[in-house]
Parts: sequence; structure tokens; C-alpha cells
Amino acid sequence: MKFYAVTLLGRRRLGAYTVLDYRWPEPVEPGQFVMARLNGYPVTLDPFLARPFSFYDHDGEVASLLFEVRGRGTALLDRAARRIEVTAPLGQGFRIEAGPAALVGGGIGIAPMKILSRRLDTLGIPHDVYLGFADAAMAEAARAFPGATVATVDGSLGTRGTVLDAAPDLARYPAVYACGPNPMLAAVKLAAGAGRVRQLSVEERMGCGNGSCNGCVVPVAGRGYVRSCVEGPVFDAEALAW
Amino acid sequence: MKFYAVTLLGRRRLGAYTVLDYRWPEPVEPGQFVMARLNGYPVTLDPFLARPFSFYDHDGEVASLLFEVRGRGTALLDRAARRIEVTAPLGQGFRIEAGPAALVGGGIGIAPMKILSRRLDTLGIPHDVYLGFADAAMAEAARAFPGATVATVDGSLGTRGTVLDAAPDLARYPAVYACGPNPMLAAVKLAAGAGRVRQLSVEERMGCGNGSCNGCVVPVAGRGYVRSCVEGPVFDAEALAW
Amino acid sequence: MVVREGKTGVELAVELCGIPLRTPLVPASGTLAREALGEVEGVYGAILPKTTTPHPRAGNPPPRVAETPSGMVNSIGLQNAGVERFLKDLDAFDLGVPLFVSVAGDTVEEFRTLCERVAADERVAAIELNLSCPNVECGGLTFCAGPASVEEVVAACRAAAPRMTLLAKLTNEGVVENALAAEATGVDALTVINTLPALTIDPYGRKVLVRGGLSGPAIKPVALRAVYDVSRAVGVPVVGSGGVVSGQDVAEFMLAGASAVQVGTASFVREPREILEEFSAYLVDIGLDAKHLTGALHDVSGH
Amino acid sequence: MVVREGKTGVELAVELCGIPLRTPLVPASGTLAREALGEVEGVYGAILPKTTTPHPRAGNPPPRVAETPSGMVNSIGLQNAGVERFLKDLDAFDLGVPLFVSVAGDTVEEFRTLCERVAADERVAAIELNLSCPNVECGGLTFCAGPASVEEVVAACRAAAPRMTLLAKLTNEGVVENALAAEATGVDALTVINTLPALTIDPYGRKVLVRGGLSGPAIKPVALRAVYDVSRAVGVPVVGSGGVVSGQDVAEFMLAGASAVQVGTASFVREPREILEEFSAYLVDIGLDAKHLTGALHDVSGH
Ligand SMILES: Cc1cc2nc3c(=O)[nH]c(=O)nc-3n(C[C@H](O)[C@H](O)[C@H](O)COP(=O)(O)OP(=O)(O)OC[C@H]3O[C@@H](n4cnc5c(N)ncnc54)[C@H](O)[C@@H]3O)c2cc1C
Ligand SMILES: Cc1cc2nc3c(=O)[nH]c(=O)nc-3n(C[C@H](O)[C@H](O)[C@H](O)COP(=O)(O)OP(=O)(O)OC[C@H]3O[C@@H](n4cnc5c(N)ncnc54)[C@H](O)[C@@H]3O)c2cc1C
Ligand SMILES: Cc1cc2nc3c(=O)[nH]c(=O)nc-3n(C[C@H](O)[C@H](O)[C@H](O)COP(=O)(O)O)c2cc1C
Ligand SMILES: Cc1cc2nc3c(=O)[nH]c(=O)nc-3n(C[C@H](O)[C@H](O)[C@H](O)COP(=O)(O)O)c2cc1C
Ligand code: FES
Ligand code: FES
Repeated sequence: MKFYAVTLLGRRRLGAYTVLDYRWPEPVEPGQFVMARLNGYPVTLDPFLARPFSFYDHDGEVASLLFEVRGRGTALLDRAARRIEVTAPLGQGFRIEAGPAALVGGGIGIAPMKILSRRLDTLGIPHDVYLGFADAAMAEAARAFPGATVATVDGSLGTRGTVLDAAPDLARYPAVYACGPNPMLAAVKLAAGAGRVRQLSVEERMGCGNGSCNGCVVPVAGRGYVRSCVEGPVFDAEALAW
Repeated sequence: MKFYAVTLLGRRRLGAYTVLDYRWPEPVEPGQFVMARLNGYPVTLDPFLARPFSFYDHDGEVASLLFEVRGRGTALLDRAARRIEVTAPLGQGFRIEAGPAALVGGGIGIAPMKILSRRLDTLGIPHDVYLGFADAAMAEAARAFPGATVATVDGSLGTRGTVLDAAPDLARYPAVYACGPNPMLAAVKLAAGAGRVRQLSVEERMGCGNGSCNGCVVPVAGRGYVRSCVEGPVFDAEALAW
Repeated sequence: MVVREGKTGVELAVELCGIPLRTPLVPASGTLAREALGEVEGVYGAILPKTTTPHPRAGNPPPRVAETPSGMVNSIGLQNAGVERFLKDLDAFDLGVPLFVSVAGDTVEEFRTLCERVAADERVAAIELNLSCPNVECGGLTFCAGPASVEEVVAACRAAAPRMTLLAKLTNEGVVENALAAEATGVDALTVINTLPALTIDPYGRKVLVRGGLSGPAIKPVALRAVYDVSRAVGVPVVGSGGVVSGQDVAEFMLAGASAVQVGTASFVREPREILEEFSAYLVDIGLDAKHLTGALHDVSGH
Repeated sequence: MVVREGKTGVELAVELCGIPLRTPLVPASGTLAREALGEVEGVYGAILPKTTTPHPRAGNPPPRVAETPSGMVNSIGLQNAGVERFLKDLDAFDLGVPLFVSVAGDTVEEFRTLCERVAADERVAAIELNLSCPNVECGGLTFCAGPASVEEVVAACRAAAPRMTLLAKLTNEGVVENALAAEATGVDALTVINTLPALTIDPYGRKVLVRGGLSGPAIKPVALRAVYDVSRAVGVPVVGSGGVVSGQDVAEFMLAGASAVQVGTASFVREPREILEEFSAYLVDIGLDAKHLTGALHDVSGH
């Protein structure tokens, strides 16, 4: 896998998240992701693998990643001062459909909703954004999504509960785009109802990001396990066998 | 093994070598060494082990290490900006004897000759310093040893040949202290002749530095393999079975 | 892909069982997808896709991968579309270099029919018998736990594909005995080693994360020992596999006795092309052609 | 060394074959010298010095150690002063916690007499039979290559030291079969695993650097798998060893089924005390006493 050393143009906090900006003048589709790391071999073998991150934003010149520090990989990225290493954009993003659309993000699943919202704006497609967080501290990130409806699990901001509680009427949108943990995606699939466009961006553990390891599979109806890094991370809800 | 994070007070080039200074107000004996690294676990597992370095200098407050970049461990130390990690001083240093003394250092073996020379100065023991290098670029380091006699293997500075060629008369010194690669030490042992004080500081690959792994042994007459990190690195030439 | 610059030029080409390889690098089975072929053009001496089986295999449920110190544990479970579909899609792997095909069966009979089927395909230059996948308890353990089963499988495959170049890929456990058994029964070369049986645990979730095979730099010293010991025990060539991440690693495997070297997990974290470049630079430094590096240690007697 | 702070207090103490250990940590044999005892006071539940043999052993010539990715390879060759001298110096290892003694013989008879001799010393709480050193071809390979030899050694030691707590330390190769054999012949506990056979090569020097055993974090996933499998196959307690470098690693070994956990190579790169502190913090986080952690996975069935 080819990694590019990119210079950071910006590095800021957004609530409990970190946002990194770097120059990427090539096209990026909403829903695509990169494998990213602070440094890899030969600088270091620790950590060994890169980590997948959805694009949070891209204005044609500058790409942004948004992430939460969880373990070692994200902790190191969080400390990046000048450069990080990223792959080219990977995977299949959201297929843009007619609106109005609902954009549903839970936790780090909020990341691709920003770039998707920008794209829908450009195309003049009306849409509402629903975001779910653990608590008010995390939910601070919602300020990057003006007009978004917010839920927090502990009720410290917005609706108490999951993002589903803040978006009671998903079934009225012809198109629903969602990203978040699997249980949330399953709930969105159910709530949005059949017969509508429902595209879900899944988060599976990844080894390579380019289809080589078969590590990142999700069960797809009638096709068995399918690699989410090349055929996803965005799947039609119908396709996912969960 | 306990490591201390120490702040660098200085970081300079001395010819092809790097010198790092850090505050160490505890006693240090000439010939003692530390295990050092840029960072260890939990910051990184790569590299995994720390590396041994003789004290190059110590004025009672500030300790200095001098090293050549060879592989990954020294390359990282060379890039250290603010802090490194070191153990407390380890091993048995030189036993100071009456002079006049010859101090013989080859390659990175020049390191402990500085701190030893300082100690002999303090004690008023007259001594001559002989240093051997690969070439003139390395030999630039000799400027830290005013009055030292220099040899270079390629003849680009001082006597052409090894440090032994620059110190033809070792047998006339009651005390000889040497540090360098094993073949050089063996030559010093021979050249200085029996019946004199000849103390040699050896360089064996080390795992731990505190006697635990039995990795750093040298053959000692009548005693088999002896750990150079606790019983050395300085040995009486007679003791070494080579 | 010959590096020739005046006096310091060196040849990358080697030969494996009479098959000329432009470079001694081969992708390790299961670590190079069709989608990633673009970035390896000109790098490999042969191409070796993921192991195929007689019938489609769903593979194991996720999670399938976990990072470990200097390595990763995987539990893919030989997911593949089955040999018929595999052969239908094989042209995608044609990069103009020899094509090796990795096969695994659950029974001796399955190995036999696989070899018969694959050997009949003229695009295939060699078959690697995967006698070692730690994630398929029956194909891996029942058949490959000892010399007796290795002999049985290899003999059947040899008979089924008498003119095909056969490699047996061995697990680390009992590798020398199994290598001798495979050689005695007629393999042309040995691939040493597959991943090491391993397991990861999530201490906060208090659950097993992945039970599978360990790969990556962590296992390099184990793989080097296996290659060293096997290449001294057998007469057939050895292909090294396990933990290669740099050109120097390739050199170490060849010095240990390998005639060719597989790049697996490393390709997830860097471009295999860089490994080849580093290896070329190493050859230039020491002034040897790749084909003269196999076993070229200065002092073997000491060990 | 009990961490008790109000409601979140947890107990570090465990029991191994009826021997109370103040903490589940034990130094791995061969990795804690007398000179380093100062920094481990209060850390370990028992002390376990380097393996002793009937007669003094010179050990292997240097180089004996080489770094590898997330680990090291060592070839010490069981250097030690012999059992008589060992017992004379044993008081130095008295830190007020139980003393375990590791022994290795070249023959069954040597193992037998060693056990007899050591068991007669009342300072010794348990004997660990080193059935696995990869650097001593005859003690390691002749005796410990399979269940038959394990049975022979263990039976002889059991007879020689009928009332002594006996641990058998096993190598990874064939670990489950050997564990079953050792249990059947009467060991009280099993230490799993020793270093993995490995080798390092200096590519520019073109020579073998160290042929020996791989230890450190690199082998942790292999050791965890062995502990997991063995603890499910046998009834006796298992002591985990291999790659522990943090308190979470200790937890992983206990969750995998270990009753106590050895700290080896990690003690070269950090203070074992920090590992104990991290482990205590982990116990506080999950609200369990150490003695309840052994095998306490939430979902074993899935694997
Ligand atoms: C397609 C895709 C897009 C993603 N986009 C983003 C994003 O935009 N922003 C963001 O913050 N995170 C995103 N993630 C998740 C992100 O990859 C993980 O948080 C990251 O890998 C954790 O690495 P670490 O080294 O910090 O943690 P580790 O030490 O590897 O693990 C720490 C914790 O993170 C969990 N974790 C590890 N890997 C994953 C994974 N692949 N998915 C989910 N959880 C994981 C582990 O279970 C563990 O609890 C995405 C994941 C995928 C697959
Ligand atoms: C007691 C003692 C004192 C030392 N004092 C100094 C000093 O003051 N200044 C200094 O520059 N170096 C000193 N050394 C040598 C220094 O430890 C090595 O150069 C260093 O470990 C190399 O680490 P690396 O990661 O850069 O290289 P590695 O990647 O580990 O190895 C690179 C090269 O260095 C050689 N090497 C590795 N370890 C050693 C070792 N222990 N001894 C000799 N060569 C080795 C290897 O053979 C290899 O060719 C001393 C060694 C010892 C044992
Ligand atoms: C994700 C993954 C999938 C693998 N699949 C196969 C396979 O299908 N068949 C096989 O023989 N080996 C398989 N292997 C083992 C590799 O071919 C290789 O032998 C092993 O990973 C060690 O080499 P490495 O450290 O260079 O990866 C797989 C390894 C990985 C990491
Ligand atoms: C330098 C060194 C010496 C060792 N000596 C012995 C020994 O004498 N007896 C023994 O049973 N194991 C010995 N071992 C193996 C350790 O006890 C331990 O089982 C192994 O290193 C794996 O654990 P670790 O990764 O925590 O080090 C030694 C290991 C090392 C690194
Ligand atoms: S992450 Fe490797 S196949 Fe998707
Ligand atoms: S370096 Fe470990 S005993 Fe000397």
C-alpha cells in the first residue's frame, strides 16, 4: 500500500475530537476513507498498521479528518505537529440520490456527514442532519454542523438518548445516509423502513484498506462476507445481512 | 530496570560524533556507563532495548555522552530534541592508580578517556592521551582532548595506522587505560606488557545492563564467562582470557 | 527489472525449480488482492494469489484482524470463491510473470483433485500446497500435524500433477520433519513458514478478539530459523516467508538459505516496490547478484 | 501489596497450588539477577532465579543477544554455577516471598537428582522443571521434544520430590500434548511458554548473529494462545510467560487462563513495579480481585 507524507495545514480541536487538514487536490467522494498514521516503517514499527478514517471534509484542495483518540494510533495522530502519512482516498462513498435527505451520524460516525452535507449543498439537495453523542462534551462538535439536531446518551445536550431518538421520523425521507456503530446502523435501517434509499457506512477493523487481507468483511445478503474497504464502507441497507 | 527521563542541557556535534549533556548531580566514576534511549515503552516498542554508552564527561552536575550513529538506537538519540531516558550509572569503572598514565581510545572508545582524563587532572596524576580514528573527519573529535596524540587508519590526520602506531611506547607507563574494539584492546594488552596496570573497557552487546540477562559476557581466565555490565566494563588485562 | 549501473550493476533475477523469476520477491498467498495489483507491477518475480479450495468458502466471522506488537493476527478462514471461479478470474493476475497458485483441501482427495484441476490450466507455472493454514482446523490440523499426513498429501498431489512444479507451504511446528517428508514424497520446493498460531484478547471487553495466525516482523526471527534449518536439511529450494518488511530482510532470508522470498503483511504498510529497491541497493553494496546470495554466509561452521 | 481504597479496593493476592502469592507476578527464570533485586521489592508474589543444573555450565560464546522487532533473541546456554553453589547463594534471593527454583538436566537421572537435592532444601517452595530451553540441544531437544520424554522426566521428578510443588515449563511446540502428559504424570502446575526457537542474521557481516530463543512482546500472541489452549485442556493451574510488558498484558494472560504471570524481558526495559501498578489500576477499573481474573472471559463459547 502506498502512503503519502502530507504536511498538516491545520490541526484543531472540535469538542472532544481532533481535526487535521492537509492538502489533497485530487477528488474525494463523501463516504470514502483513508488509511492514516503518524509514521510507519522505516520510522517505526509501533504501531504497525495504519488506521482507517472517513473524510470529514474536502473543499477540492484541502482534505480534513476528524477523529476521537481511542488507542495508540489515534493518540499519535493527535500529537502530529507537521506531517502525517495517508493513502489515496479508498472505498466506495455515498451514492448521491434525490432528496430531501436525512444524514444520521453517531459518535465518530459524524465524520462523513460534513463532507456529505457539503456535497448535497453544492447539488442543491435539501437535507437534515441528526447527530448522536455520548455527552455534551462530545456534542460540542455539533457546532461544525449548523442546524443539526443533536442527541446525547446522558441527556446533557439536546434529546436524551441515541440519535434515533432525535430523528423520530426517518421514514419520511426519500434518502437516508448514516454512519456509526453497527447497532446504530441496524436501528437506522429499521427506522427508515424499506423501499427508500438507505446507505450505511460501516466501521469494521481493517488490516490493509486495499482489499488484500479480507479482514474488514461485513455479511452481505446472498454474497457472504464482503470486504468493506473496497466494496464499502458505504452499503445499501438492503445488502447488509444484519 | 529503572529509566529516568532527563532533560537535555546541550546537544552538539564533535566531528562525526554527537554529544548530549544532561543534569546528573549524583556521582559518576570514569569508565561507568548508562543504558540510554530516546523513548521506551509505553511510548514505543521500536527499538525495544536501550543501548549502552560510556560516560564521556561529568563535572559533578552535568553528565555527557558521546556517540556515533550506527543503527536505529543511536540515530534516534541523535535526533533527540528535549529529553532522553537513561539509567543510573552502571558497572565498574577504572580503578585509579599512580601515574604517569597512558589513556588509549579507539573509535567510540575515546568516550571514557575524557572523563578519565578529567579525574586524573583532579588527582594531579600526569597522563598522555592517545586516540585512534578511521579518518580525519572522525578525528575532529580530538579537539576535545587538547594535547592528545592522534592516529587515523587512512593517514588523513596524525600517524597513519591504529592508535597503537601512535603510542609506540606503552610499556613505559606504569598505568595504561584503554577502551575500544576487542582487537585493539588485545593489542594494547600485548603492547603494554605484563607487570603493569592495564585496565581495558570492553564493548559487548548488552540486553539489560544490570546483570540480569547474562548477555554481555567476556571470557575471564579461570572464571569462565563474566558479565561485563556488572563486573566490567573495565577489566584488568590479566583477567581477560583473550 | 535489472539494476545495471556500470561496475556496480547487479542482477535481480533468480531461478526457482527451473522457473526464471525476474526478482526473488513473490507475494505471500492471501496478502495481495486483484485491486492492489497496480502498485506491484515490475516488483514480483511471480504472482501468487490467495489460496483456493475446491468449493467456495465463506470464511470466519469478523473481527478477523488485530494488531499486535510488530505484527498482526488474522483469522480469515480461507475465504474464497472456489477453484472454478478462481480459475475463471485468474487472468486478472497476469502481470507477465509466472503465476503460482495456492491450494488447500480438507482431505487428501480434495488436494488431489485440486492439483489435477489446476495443473490442467496452462497459465499456471507452479502450485503451492497450503499445508499450514492455522485458521482451518481440519485442513490445517488434521492433515498437516505431522510428517505422515504431509507425505500423504504430497504423494497424492505429485501423482495428480506429475509435471507441475509443486511447492509445499509448511507451518513452523515440526518444520524440519515435515520438510523432509515433503521432499521424500516429491515436492520441488518448500515455502517456509506460514503464520504462527496465536490469539489476542481484549482485556476491557474481556473477550477473545481474534484467534488466528501471527504474521509480520514479530515472526521474522522464527521464520529465519526455520528457513536456515530446513535449507540445511533438504536438497530442494526453499522460499522464505514471515516478517519481511525491508530489503535487508529479503537479504537475511536468502543468506539463511532461501532461493526466493515472499512479502506478505508488509505490503499492507508500505509499497513492495520500496522493498525491492532496498534489496537492489543492498546487492549493489555487497556486489553480489541475487542468485548468488542464497546461503552465502561467510561462516556457517560457527553455528 | 494490597490496593484498597474504599469501594474500589481490589486484592492482588492469588494462590498457586496452595502457595499464597502476594501478587500474581513472578520473575521469569533467567531474567532477574541478584544485582537487580533491589528494584523489585514488593512487586513479585514469588522469586524465581535462573535455571540451575547439576554441574556448573559455561554457557555459549558471545554474541548472546540480538534485538529483533518488539523482542530479542538470546543464546545464553544456561550459564550457571551449578546446583551446589546455587543453593549456597540462595539466601540472596530471599525477599520474604516464596522461592521457586528452576532446574534443568541433560538426562532423566539428572532431573531426578536435582529435584531430590533441591526439594531437601526447606527454603524452596516450588521447583520449575525447565523442559524447554531452546539453547541446550540435549536438555531441551532430547528430553522435551514430545509427550513421552516429558512424562519420563516428570515421573522421575515426582518420585524424587513427592511433597514438593512441581511446575513444568513447556516450550510452545506441542504444548497441549506435553501439558497433558505432564499433568498425567503428576505436575502441580504448568509454565507456558519458554522462548521460541529463532535466529538472527547480520546481512552486511553475512553471518549468523544469534541462534537462540525469541522473547518479548513479539511472542505475546503466541504465548496467549498456548495459555488459552493449555488451561482449557488441563486441570492444573497455568503460569503464563511470554511477552508481558504492561499491566494489561498481565490481565490478558489471566483472562486467557493463567493463575500467575511471569515477567521476563520486559524487566530489561522498564521497572516491573510499573507493570504491577498498571495491573492494579486495571483491576480497580473492572472491579475484580486478581484471584477472580483467571479465565474470566465474558464469552468463551464464541471461540
Ligand atoms: C471505514 C472506517 C472509517 C472510520 N472513520 C473514522 C473517523 O472518521 N473518525 C474516527 O475517529 N474513527 C474512525 N474510524 C474508527 C477508527 O479507525 C478507530 O477509532 C481507530 O482505528 C482506533 O485506532 P487506535 O490505534 O487509536 O485504537 P486501537 O488501540 O486500535 O483500539 C482502541 C479501541 O478502538 C477500537 N477500534 C479499533 N479499530 C477499530 C475500527 N476499525 N473501528 C472501530 N473501532 C475500532 C477498538 O475496539 C478499541 O476499543 C473508522 C473506521 C473505519 C473502518
Ligand atoms: C559498555 C559499552 C559502552 C559503550 N560506549 C559507547 C560510547 O560511549 N559511544 C558510542 O558511540 N558507542 C558506545 N558503545 C557502543 C554502542 O552501544 C553501540 O554503538 C550501540 O548500541 C549501537 O546501537 P544502534 O541501535 O545505533 O545500532 P544497532 O542497529 O543495534 O547496530 C548497529 C551496529 O552497531 C553494532 N553494535 C550493536 N551493539 C553494539 C555494542 N553493544 N557494542 C558494539 N557494537 C555494537 C552492531 O554490530 C551493528 O553493526 C558502547 C557499548 C558498550 C557495551
Ligand atoms: C491476512 C492474511 C491472509 C493470509 N491468507 C493466506 C492464505 O490464504 N494462504 C496461505 O498460504 N497463507 C496465507 N497467509 C499467510 C501469508 O501467506 C504468509 O505466509 C504469512 O503472513 C507470513 O508472512 P508475512 O509476515 O510476510 O505476512 C495470510 C496472511 C495474512 C496476514
Ligand atoms: C536472557 C534470557 C535468559 C533466559 N534464561 C532462562 C532460563 O535460564 N531458564 C528458563 O526456564 N527460561 C529462561 N528464559 C526464558 C524466560 O524465562 C521466559 O520464559 C521467556 O523469555 C519469555 O518471556 P518474556 O517474553 O517475558 O521474556 C530466558 C529468557 C531470556 C530473555
Ligand atoms: S482491510 Fe484488508 S481487505 Fe479490507
Ligand atoms: S547486559 Fe544483561 S547481564 Fe549484562
